[in-house]
Amino acid sequence: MKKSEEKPRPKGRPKKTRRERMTTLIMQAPMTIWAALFIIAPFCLLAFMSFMTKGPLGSIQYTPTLDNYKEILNPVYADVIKQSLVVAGWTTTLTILMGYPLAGFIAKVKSKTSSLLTILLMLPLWVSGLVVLYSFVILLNNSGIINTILMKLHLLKEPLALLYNNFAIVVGMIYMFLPFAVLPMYSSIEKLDPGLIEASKDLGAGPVKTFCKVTLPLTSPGVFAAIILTFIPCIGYYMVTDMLGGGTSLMIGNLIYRQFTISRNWPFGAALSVVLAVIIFLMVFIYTKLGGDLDDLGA
Amino acid sequence: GNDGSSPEEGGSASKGGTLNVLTWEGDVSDETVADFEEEYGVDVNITYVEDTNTILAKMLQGNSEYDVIDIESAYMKSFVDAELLAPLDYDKITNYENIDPVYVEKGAMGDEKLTYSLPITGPLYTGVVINKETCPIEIDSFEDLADPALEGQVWSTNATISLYAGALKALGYSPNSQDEKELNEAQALLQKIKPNIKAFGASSISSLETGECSVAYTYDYNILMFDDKANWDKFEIVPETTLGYCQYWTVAASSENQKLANEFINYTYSAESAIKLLNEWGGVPALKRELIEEGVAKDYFENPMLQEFADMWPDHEELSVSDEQTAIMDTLYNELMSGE
Amino acid sequence: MSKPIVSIVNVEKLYGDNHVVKNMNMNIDEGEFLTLLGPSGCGKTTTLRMISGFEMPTSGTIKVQNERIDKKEPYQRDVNTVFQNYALFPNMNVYDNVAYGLRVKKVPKAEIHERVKEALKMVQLEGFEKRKVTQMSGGQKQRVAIARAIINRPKVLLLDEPLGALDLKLRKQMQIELKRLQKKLGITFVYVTHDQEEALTMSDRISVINEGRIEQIDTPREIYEHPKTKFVANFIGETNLLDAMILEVKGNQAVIGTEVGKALVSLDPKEKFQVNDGVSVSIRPEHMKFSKTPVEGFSIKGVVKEQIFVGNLIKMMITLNDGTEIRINRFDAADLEETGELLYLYWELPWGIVIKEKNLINTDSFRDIKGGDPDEEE
Amino acid sequence: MSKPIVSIVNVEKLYGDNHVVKNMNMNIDEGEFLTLLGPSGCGKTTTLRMISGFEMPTSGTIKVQNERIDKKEPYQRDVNTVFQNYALFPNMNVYDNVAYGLRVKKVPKAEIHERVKEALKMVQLEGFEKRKVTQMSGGQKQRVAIARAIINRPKVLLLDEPLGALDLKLRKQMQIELKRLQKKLGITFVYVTHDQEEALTMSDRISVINEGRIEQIDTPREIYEHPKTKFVANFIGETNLLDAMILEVKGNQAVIGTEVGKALVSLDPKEKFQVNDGVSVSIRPEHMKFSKTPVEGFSIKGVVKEQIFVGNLIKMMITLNDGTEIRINRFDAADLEETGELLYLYWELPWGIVIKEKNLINTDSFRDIKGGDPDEEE
Amino acid sequence: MKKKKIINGLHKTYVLLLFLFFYAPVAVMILFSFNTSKANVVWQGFTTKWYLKLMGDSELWGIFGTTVLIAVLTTIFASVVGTMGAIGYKKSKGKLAKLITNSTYFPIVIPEIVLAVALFMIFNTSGFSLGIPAIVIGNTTICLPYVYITVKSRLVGMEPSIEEASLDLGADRIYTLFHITIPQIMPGIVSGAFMAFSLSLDELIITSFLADAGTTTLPMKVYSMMKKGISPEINALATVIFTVSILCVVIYLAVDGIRTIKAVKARKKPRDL
Ligand SMILES: Nc1ncnc2c1ncn2[C@@H]1O[C@H](COP(=O)(O)OP(=O)(O)OP(=O)(O)O)[C@@H](O)[C@H]1O
Ligand SMILES: Nc1ncnc2c1ncn2[C@@H]1O[C@H](COP(=O)(O)OP(=O)(O)OP(=O)(O)O)[C@@H](O)[C@H]1O
Ligand SMILES: [Mg+2]
Ligand SMILES: [Mg+2]
Repeated sequence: MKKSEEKPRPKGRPKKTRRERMTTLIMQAPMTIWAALFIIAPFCLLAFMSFMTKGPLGSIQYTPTLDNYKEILNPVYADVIKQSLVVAGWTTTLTILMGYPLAGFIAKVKSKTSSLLTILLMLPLWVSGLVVLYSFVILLNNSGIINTILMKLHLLKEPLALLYNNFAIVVGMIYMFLPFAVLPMYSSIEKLDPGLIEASKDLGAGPVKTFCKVTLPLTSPGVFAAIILTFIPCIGYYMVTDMLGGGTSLMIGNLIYRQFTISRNWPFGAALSVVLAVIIFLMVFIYTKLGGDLDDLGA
Repeated sequence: GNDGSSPEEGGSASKGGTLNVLTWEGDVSDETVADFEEEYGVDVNITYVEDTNTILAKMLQGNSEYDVIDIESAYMKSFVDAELLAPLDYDKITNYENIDPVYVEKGAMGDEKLTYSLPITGPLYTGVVINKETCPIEIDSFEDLADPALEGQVWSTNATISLYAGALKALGYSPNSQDEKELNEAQALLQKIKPNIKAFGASSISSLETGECSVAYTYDYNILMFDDKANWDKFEIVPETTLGYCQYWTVAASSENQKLANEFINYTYSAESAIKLLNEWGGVPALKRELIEEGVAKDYFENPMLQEFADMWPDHEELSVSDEQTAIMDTLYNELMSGE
Repeated sequence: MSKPIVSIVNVEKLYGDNHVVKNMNMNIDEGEFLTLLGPSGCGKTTTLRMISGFEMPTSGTIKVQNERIDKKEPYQRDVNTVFQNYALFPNMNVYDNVAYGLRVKKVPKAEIHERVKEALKMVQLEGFEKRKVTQMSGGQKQRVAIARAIINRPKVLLLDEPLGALDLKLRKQMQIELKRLQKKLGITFVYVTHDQEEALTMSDRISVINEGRIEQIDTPREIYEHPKTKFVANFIGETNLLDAMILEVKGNQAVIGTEVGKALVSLDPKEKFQVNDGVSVSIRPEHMKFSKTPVEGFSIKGVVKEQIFVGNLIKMMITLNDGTEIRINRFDAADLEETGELLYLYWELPWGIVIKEKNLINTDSFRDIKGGDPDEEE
Repeated sequence: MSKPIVSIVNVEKLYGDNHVVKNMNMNIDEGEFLTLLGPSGCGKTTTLRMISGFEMPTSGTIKVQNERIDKKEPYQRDVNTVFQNYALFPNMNVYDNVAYGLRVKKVPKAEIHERVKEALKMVQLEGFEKRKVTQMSGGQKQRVAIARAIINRPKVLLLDEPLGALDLKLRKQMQIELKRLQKKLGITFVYVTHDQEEALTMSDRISVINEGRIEQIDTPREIYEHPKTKFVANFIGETNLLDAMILEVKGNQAVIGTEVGKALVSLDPKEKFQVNDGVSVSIRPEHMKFSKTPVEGFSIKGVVKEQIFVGNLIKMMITLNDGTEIRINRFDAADLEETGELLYLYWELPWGIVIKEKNLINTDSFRDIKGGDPDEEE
Repeated sequence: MKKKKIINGLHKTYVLLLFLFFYAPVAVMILFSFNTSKANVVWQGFTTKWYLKLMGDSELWGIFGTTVLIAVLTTIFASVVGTMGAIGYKKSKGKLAKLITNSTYFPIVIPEIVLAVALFMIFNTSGFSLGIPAIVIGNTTICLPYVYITVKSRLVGMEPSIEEASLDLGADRIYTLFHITIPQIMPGIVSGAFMAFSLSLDELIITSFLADAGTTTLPMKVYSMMKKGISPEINALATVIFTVSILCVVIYLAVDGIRTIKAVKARKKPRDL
């Protein structure tokens, strides 16, 4: 009985042994350093720069100012941001609508076939996205392959304007991002317990009802991930707008790019980047609050 | 060959090493580079420019290892003012004599005495080009591009300077004007034209060829002119709308290989190099015609444009942009491009 | 027996080359609790899935209330299923899960509310309406699954090992609950399990399936006490099986010879036995008796190998001459025998069940179907 | 008892605020088969993981062969574990799995070969060396896991519900195999299960744990027949528990009063009972008797509610006046009683086990430790 | 049932059309690598001269080499750092750990250009010279989250007791890492590495911000050619890359097929027990 009257040992006794902690630390070190040096530090610097002043010929003067942010309030830039969001929104919507049935198909077939399909999906991008994108110019222009075929078939008299408009942008964007969007949707469809579909049918729901009430809600993590994976790069990917869109309207990606090249106005470019980052963070924040998991983004 | 300096005597000192050359596609032929590497026993790294501003920005940050830089005249002043360039070593550039005096006499805007720069080829022009077969109206000025009949038929360059300079010139101002009022007028003109514009971009040839557009305000039509004989009759420039400029070789002040850099520049002025360039890319030669006539296709000089381009050059005010102008134009440009 | 609500006639099922259900014939009566019992992979789930419509029979017909349903979609059948892993919709709370079947049918809101309440009460889950199903324990999930299925008032409820994932205590408790629920609702239950004790406790009738074939359909007691095949004898409860040959028939009794000695058995008068017939004799551990001296008519003996005290009984292991192990269960907590002691084995005649060898065709299911519906279709 | 090989002294374990193991004291003897038995979440796995080194006790000491090991890494301990889900290395075949422990220790190849063979023989898996572990059945995987653990010749083998994932038949078979193996190897087994039947069958001693506390450590028989607490009585086997009060003490016997009538019990002479003490009486279903006429000293009666035939026994459910349900198991396959019939309940005195209320402190584990090692530290 | 067949048929047709959409530009790319026109928008005639030119084009191959070199280095760095990170941070729940793991996701959830700008600035400010090392760092930063996520998901799916079993059998943590953990998460590492390699091959924005004088990658080259139209020579190179990739896939499938046939044969052997 004497023993049990002894005070319990201090609570601070480690849960893990020292060696285990050492091993963990060693494993963590590279990524920690990497994240600190090449992610956190650059973003801090970016934020810092956004408060500096542009000097002559594109140099930077280290006098703090809020002018860069005031400049962003100019309705011109609000328009640019809005325009970018609209294009990204369209692309994302269509990508999801087109990608979901494909993801469903890949999930349905045998695992061998599905990995083959995934590879085939990624393969064109493997080559060089830009070269393949350029092929769209050949395909879509007024005397391009599609118009020629349609006119030869007498389906058209006048060539259709397929290139240098939002249609072409969206087609190009879908081409670039659909493969990435399909992957997370595919994996969430695959994870879906087929028993649930059967349960729903068993309870009297037809295929459409089952899809709306069970399949879709349960695969929504994959859909959300696909949305993020399409929407975000869309905003910054200025090559497609340049190449296929005719560049008649400025996108935020181009705008930022211009600040660092043609305009040589880094602080303003930094401020734009910060604003863009904040907008995206808000979206991602909402995504995680809705129960999204950033891990789904890796597919 | 007919190059003045023999590689043996000039190159002995600079055997080995690397030369970083920043240039535009079409300003030096691949073969020439290979020949130079072989003759001088050096490595030449060719990097292609996307935008001169980017280079300027990088160099201003002190973050560049370029030796030879291919600059367009518009930025010459900025480079010179920022002391980014080293004076050329004319002792090394013995092929200087091969250059057509027309191009040397005028000098470059911001470096009129050609202390730092030498024109690479003959002049380039930005201007309105018409596809005679498809263009619905007569065009003889920049303002005509705003004609409603041209809706969705105009291709335009996306280079800010060319846009505003073209508009300024059309309004009767200096294309290099820094006057805010004048620039605002130019903006108003551009805004009128914009609804007609199908696409802004770099490469316009294809869209004129494919019938995507019937008119282009562009800087690369010269290539199209010389590329294919069939195009000579099909396309036409509107002389009133042209802006002229040149590309210049310069040597970076920070270069540790200045001697080799000058030797490289010199090498490109050999008749052999010039012929290779013309055969590969076409364009207006900077060298005296008699030195190269034999090396190129029989009909090369039959192109009527060739003479016209050369003749036009002395009357043109070369483009040159200042920092202030860039800033103003940039805001205007963003405004122009943001609306639907 | 009342009229059949489900009848399965000549049903065959093949997956590719894999013959999973073999010429199955079975009538399920209205309101009965029928259990499909058999080892893993014998085709129980497949049978159930054919009734619910998730699989098509390769040949044969399935009828519910005399209506051929094998061409109907699952969602058009008056049959509901309780899935082994519950298959609750994780994106809905308890209420929504249970209401699902009614919502799909566009039942008015007020009625849904009423019936969900009733169903939840039935499974004793009142007050859990708003709970997320992911936050419930196994037993609770099970009950939600049941509520969700019975709310549709199906004619037949199919349950595929509904208690498989629960632990022993909870399982016992749910067995009783389920049985009560079935009585209260009066719905026909078709219940799948591979746990023979569960089957014995709950069922009105048990259909023992082996490799896609019905071996016997009968009441639990009948199956336990009068297994028709060696497989059934072995699968239902522990048993000692002795391969033997009939040496002599004397009226209802016979002398049999095994490799380890002779014994007496009583014969089923309904079946014909002849001298030299090969038979198996099954004696349950609790019916195997022993004595320290030889018993009249029996000459099987062995030595005590092990004795284990398990809760309320003592398990004895006896090794015979040829190495066969015989198990004996004793319920009297008397003192243990010595390990190594020689004992003579015998049994009271009614408990030695004689099974004819080569008696494995499911004659029983044929008999069962004979009284079934007359209008069999092509 | 022989000398303890594992001793657990005053061990406490908290996960955050969750007090999972409470002042645990336990000695495990060399060569014994000790089972930790308790409901899900009571801390069995946690206890085992502290012995194997995957968790640190929050306070207290654990010794193996008088050596404090709680500061050693898991891989430095002479203790091996058989994990519940086997935890076989899926990237290796059977041979490599079993050889793993020896390879790690850089044992010469020839010896490894020898010992792997031996270990596989021990678990009857000769010839399976090249098989991928993913291609094996549950029972086979289980044996590989055991072979892999015993090849290291540990002093103590820890087994965490090793048979949990197997089906009933296989499980019974493996129970016997495991027990034999333990006897053959002479290694100390610390066995975790929540299946009381398994514990009763296999163990030398059982430690019944409830909510992190040891309720009783004893031989299976002692635990079954003389539970020290209500929890133990209830958890081990089915039982009928009656809350009562002592009305009169007559030597070794007492008259008790329950809400539904009086009864007689015999008292444990080692414990003191007084009139008015609150007690619980536990009577196993197989010991509960009934009679159609009242029995001397007993006045508890009830009506037959249900009778189920389960394999070898008949389960009767009797409802008392206050609604309590009493279960009776009858092994004689005599005819059933009528449902609704009134019966008088009684028991033979030795089978009515009296448990003092408020007797839940684990005095027993203290008693157990008293004879333990003398050199406890600071 | 009939309805089901029709729906399945429609589904198949849709997928077929989608793949047509994906491969039409590839077909065009291949076709136009045989185009005589340099501007390469209008078909002018068949030629194989671009392939001949490509063979002798040391500059283009040099660029290609640089691109592959960067991609390989990126893949190695991203795989090592990401894998170690995923293992190290598997169980960490602290605030700091959260900061690090969350910031690892930044590059995915932020437009590339923002990261490019930020990295460009930090290199400039710190005086770290631009060039291949900087590009590799930039590309690695982008690819890191993909490796991290795929490896992490393998780790999460991995039975934790398998590692414990190894420790229990006397293996220390390093031994366990190399003999148990890494073989288990290999598929995750491989798919992460694959992702990193392909992302890096096609990376333009970050690369062009971080490139120095002597460094050009294939995407940069392609983009700079936009001014005059992408030359058929580039198409030829892309076609070669594409063909090689297809060959890899075919070989992979063949090897895999042989393996399954073998496995099936092995399974047909008489079963023991
Ligand atoms: N979709 C399928 N395709 C091919 N074979 C199948 C399929 N479903 C089941 N089988 C096979 O049919 C046989 C019977 O399976 P079934 O699921 O009906 O068995 P079960 O009796 O329910 O077993 P358990 O008790 O393990 O659930 C098994 O051999 C199984 O492998
Ligand atoms: N790593 C942990 N962190 C926090 N709580 C834990 C952890 N591991 C176990 N617990 C909690 O400790 C208690 C005891 O868990 P333990 O696994 O020891 O139970 P158990 O007796 O083995 O149960 P079971 O029979 O279900 O395996 C449970 O309440 C559990 O939730
Ligand atoms: Mg099943
Ligand atoms: Mg446990």
